[in-house]
Amino acid sequence: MDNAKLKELVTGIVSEASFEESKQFLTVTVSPAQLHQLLKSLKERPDTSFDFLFCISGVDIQDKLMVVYHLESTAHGHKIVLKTGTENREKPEMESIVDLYKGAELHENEIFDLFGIVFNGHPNLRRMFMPDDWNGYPLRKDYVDEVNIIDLS
Amino acid sequence: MEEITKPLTGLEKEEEYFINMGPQHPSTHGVLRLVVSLQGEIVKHLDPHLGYIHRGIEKMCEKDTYAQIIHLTDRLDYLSAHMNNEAICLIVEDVLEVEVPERVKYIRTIMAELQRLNSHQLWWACMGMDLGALTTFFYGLRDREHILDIFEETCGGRLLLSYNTPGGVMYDLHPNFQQKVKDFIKYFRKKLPEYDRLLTGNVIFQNRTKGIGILSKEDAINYGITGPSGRGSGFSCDIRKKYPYSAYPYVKFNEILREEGDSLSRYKVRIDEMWESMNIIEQLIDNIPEGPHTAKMKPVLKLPAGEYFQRVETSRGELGVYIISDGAKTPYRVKFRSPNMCNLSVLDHISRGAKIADLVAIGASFDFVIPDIDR
Amino acid sequence: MKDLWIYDFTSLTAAIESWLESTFPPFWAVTFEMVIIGLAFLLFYALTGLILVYAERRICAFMQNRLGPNRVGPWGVFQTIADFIKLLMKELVRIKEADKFLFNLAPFIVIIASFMAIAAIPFAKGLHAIDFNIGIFYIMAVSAMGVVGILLAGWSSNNKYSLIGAIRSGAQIVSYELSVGLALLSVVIFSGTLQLSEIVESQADAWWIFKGHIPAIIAFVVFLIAATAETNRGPFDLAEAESELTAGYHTEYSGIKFAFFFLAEYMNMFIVASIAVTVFLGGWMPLHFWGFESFNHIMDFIPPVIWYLGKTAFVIFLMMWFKWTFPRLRIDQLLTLEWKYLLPINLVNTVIIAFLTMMKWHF
Amino acid sequence: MNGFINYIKEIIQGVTTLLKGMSVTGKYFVTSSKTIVTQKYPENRKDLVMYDRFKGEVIMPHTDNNKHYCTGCGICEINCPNGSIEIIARTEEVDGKKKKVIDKHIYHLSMCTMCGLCVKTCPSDALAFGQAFEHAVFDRKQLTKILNKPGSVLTKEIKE
Repeated sequence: MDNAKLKELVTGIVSEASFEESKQFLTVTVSPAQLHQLLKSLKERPDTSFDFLFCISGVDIQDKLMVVYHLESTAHGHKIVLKTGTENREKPEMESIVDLYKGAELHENEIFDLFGIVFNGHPNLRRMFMPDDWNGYPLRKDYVDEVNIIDLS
Repeated sequence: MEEITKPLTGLEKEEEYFINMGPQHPSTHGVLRLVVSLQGEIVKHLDPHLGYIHRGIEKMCEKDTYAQIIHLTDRLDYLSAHMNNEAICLIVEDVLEVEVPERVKYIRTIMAELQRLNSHQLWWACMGMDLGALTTFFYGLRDREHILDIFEETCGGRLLLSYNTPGGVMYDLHPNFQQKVKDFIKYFRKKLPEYDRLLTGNVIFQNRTKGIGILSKEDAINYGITGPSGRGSGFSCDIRKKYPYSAYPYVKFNEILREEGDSLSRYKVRIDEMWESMNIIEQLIDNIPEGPHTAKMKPVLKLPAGEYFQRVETSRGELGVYIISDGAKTPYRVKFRSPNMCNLSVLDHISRGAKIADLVAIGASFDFVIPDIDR
Repeated sequence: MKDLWIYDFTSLTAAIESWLESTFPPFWAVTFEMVIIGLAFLLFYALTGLILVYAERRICAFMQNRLGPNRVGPWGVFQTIADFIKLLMKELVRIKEADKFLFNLAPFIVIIASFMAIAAIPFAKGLHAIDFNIGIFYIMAVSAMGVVGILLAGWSSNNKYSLIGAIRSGAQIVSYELSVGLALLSVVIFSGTLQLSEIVESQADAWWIFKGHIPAIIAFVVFLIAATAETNRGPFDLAEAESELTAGYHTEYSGIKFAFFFLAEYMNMFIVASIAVTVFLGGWMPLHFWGFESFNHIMDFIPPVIWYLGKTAFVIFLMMWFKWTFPRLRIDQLLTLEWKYLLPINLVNTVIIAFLTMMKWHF
Repeated sequence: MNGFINYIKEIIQGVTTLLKGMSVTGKYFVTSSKTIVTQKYPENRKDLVMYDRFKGEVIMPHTDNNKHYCTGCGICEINCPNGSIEIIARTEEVDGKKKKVIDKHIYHLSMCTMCGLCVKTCPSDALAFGQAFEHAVFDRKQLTKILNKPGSVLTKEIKE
């Protein structure tokens, strides 16, 4: 399925989605509330069947935190990138997609650990890399740690 | 008799026998800690606890220029250092539209395949050792030494090569390189059947791995298991075939797929991949075109603002590098989709109901490299 | 020539005994005799342990394309002595919440069990500490006692790995004792005696492994497998299983207590190898072939002790060869191997041997 | 009956594979004198030659008359990802022109990851990799090295 058709399809599922097309992927930005629903239908529809989630990344974009999902269909070979931003930085929340993609469990854990995004519905959300009593989320841009991070510049 | 008045707490109700496998355990190959809940010898549940070697490479990358990131990627999956380097270089070259000399493509592919051979040799060595056949460890390392020598002569490093730079490679090939690689292939073609005689055919080994840790194709895709582990379950996920890069379009090779999905099939995929790697190297080694070993690059590399993704096939699976650039000389965000992290996520699922000894065999068949998980 | 003492120790030991009895009162004579034998065995025990550890390390190194120990002394022969000194000087780690008494007792049980077993082994004609008329039975009983020590070690260490190792070892030895017993029974049936010296004497014309047709060879192979399992050596080293249980039952032991376990493992290997040699390979009897009189005559000149040690070394080498080639079995496979393969084969084999003996078909 | 035959077959096949494995280790045991690959390291130190490109440490090659090629431009310092290079330079007046001259080229071996960027980017090829690899010291401070030799000056010759 080519990007134009995918666009059409995504607009059919969720009303407010913005699109961006790069050399590599079609990028869809949706709100966090709609993400789970969109992913579910994208995964389950036989003509899309995005079954392979090959990357989940957390990104700190100053005013909010963003999660990027890279999806691929092993049957059709098409790819799509879903982006969604949390509402705020203070209490970022998202819906977990572990029920759709089990491989997301550790990745969501990692994003929670390093960005502080809470994934609702995650079976075992915990700090994975940092100690349990660690303050702050290291991969955020405003994270300061004068002891452990040596600034060379 | 005293009556028990205190209500039962959760702990008393179901007494689980927990074992901490790791962080210092002989079969976790690094500082992986698996909290295993046991019933007798049978694994009920396991929980990976990570972070013992977390260095914050993704954070460090945000401070480094693109040329400097490369030496950090060495330290992700140190057994696929070259492929990790290549991922960054490919992004930079692709985005800046640099015409990479053909020679560089050949060199990179040969090096990557040597690295894969090297990694699989070490894996074979450790797999045997985990199953109790210590001798395999020494045979594997003995043969690996030849590749390390080849690396050392050309790249200057044995494990952490840092051989790729954006636009090319650090140095040109050493004059002895071609001959040495050819000698090695000749040597290793004789040694690889020995591996089979010593371990693969062995009835004990077969019983220890056949039907153990079965991973279905659907689960492999759902969990994102890539590389030899995914291909052992029939998941066609070879990036070299799907999205060829460097000199892979020029060579003929087979993607090794097996359907069984157990530890033995993952084992056999890796053994067969060693043969394929040797085939690839043999196709390329005599045809390395002459030319410069690096393209002309600007001294300061700046990627235009945007998002870039590059997938390469490392020895353990698909490495994805996701770079967000804001136009500065350092990236805004770098995310490594490390193959081992995804492979680890399935360990709990497939080792439930297996025995401790099976858990070791399953772990060995997945070939974890812990720094790649922790990053 | 044949009367020389190195060929027949009976006169030598008898001479020492009569001298002791004539010089000292009976009580002291027995005491001195015991002390001398005890010291001799202690010396032998330590020496064999050292040699075996060195041999194992060298042999496995050669199989693995390595040099092995080569620093301490010429060809590294003093390496084990250096290691032993190191182990002696190491701190004995006190384990919190361990059962102290049992924890300390366990290594001694293990080592005493192996020590007691040596007593009945005939090294050469007339060279054994005690010649029981139930020699085989005694050795089996005593050597199986070592598992008690292993179980205690695992239980008392207060370590989960140790406990799993100990339980594995218990299950292993309980099942493999059967195969060892049945395999030895085959030769007992052939020779009609439990006394080790008589079993050796019964092989003066040829060894049981040759005399007893194929059933004897099967019994020998079964014994070799079961005995390897009984000594907790690879591929049956599940009780230790360093890649699964770190070090199994002796995880928490250090220093000399660990050395005891270590030494006992090698001595057990020596003991089972000697039993195999005594029972199947003719003990100290030289190799004879029918119809090669001159060859047999030359073989006779080699002293029995050499024959005995040489054969034992061969069996030990075989066991080392197993260990450094095969992967480890899983616990259920270990039990399957015993109950589904070795035991039925052994039972059928014993019946066949009984039949052969009844019909006097063996040589 | 079929089961029994399979049972026997299984045993024979199993034993064959075991013997196959033993033949491999046995072969190496017998031919061990030829196949051993171990190097006796401290003894062979004299004839142990590392490859030319081996990255042991960063050095600054000097000519015979104690001259080096470093102009003190600081590109290596900028390119070093770990801050293992520090350059202390001063300006000197030579023939009426102001010129930057290095005072100390400090190299922290303890922080170096041997990425090779300094050597690669050096415009005057003043840096190189040394083949020394026995870097163990008792004091971490000894790993901080000054690369330019005392009294050395910049050479005007162009490195060929």
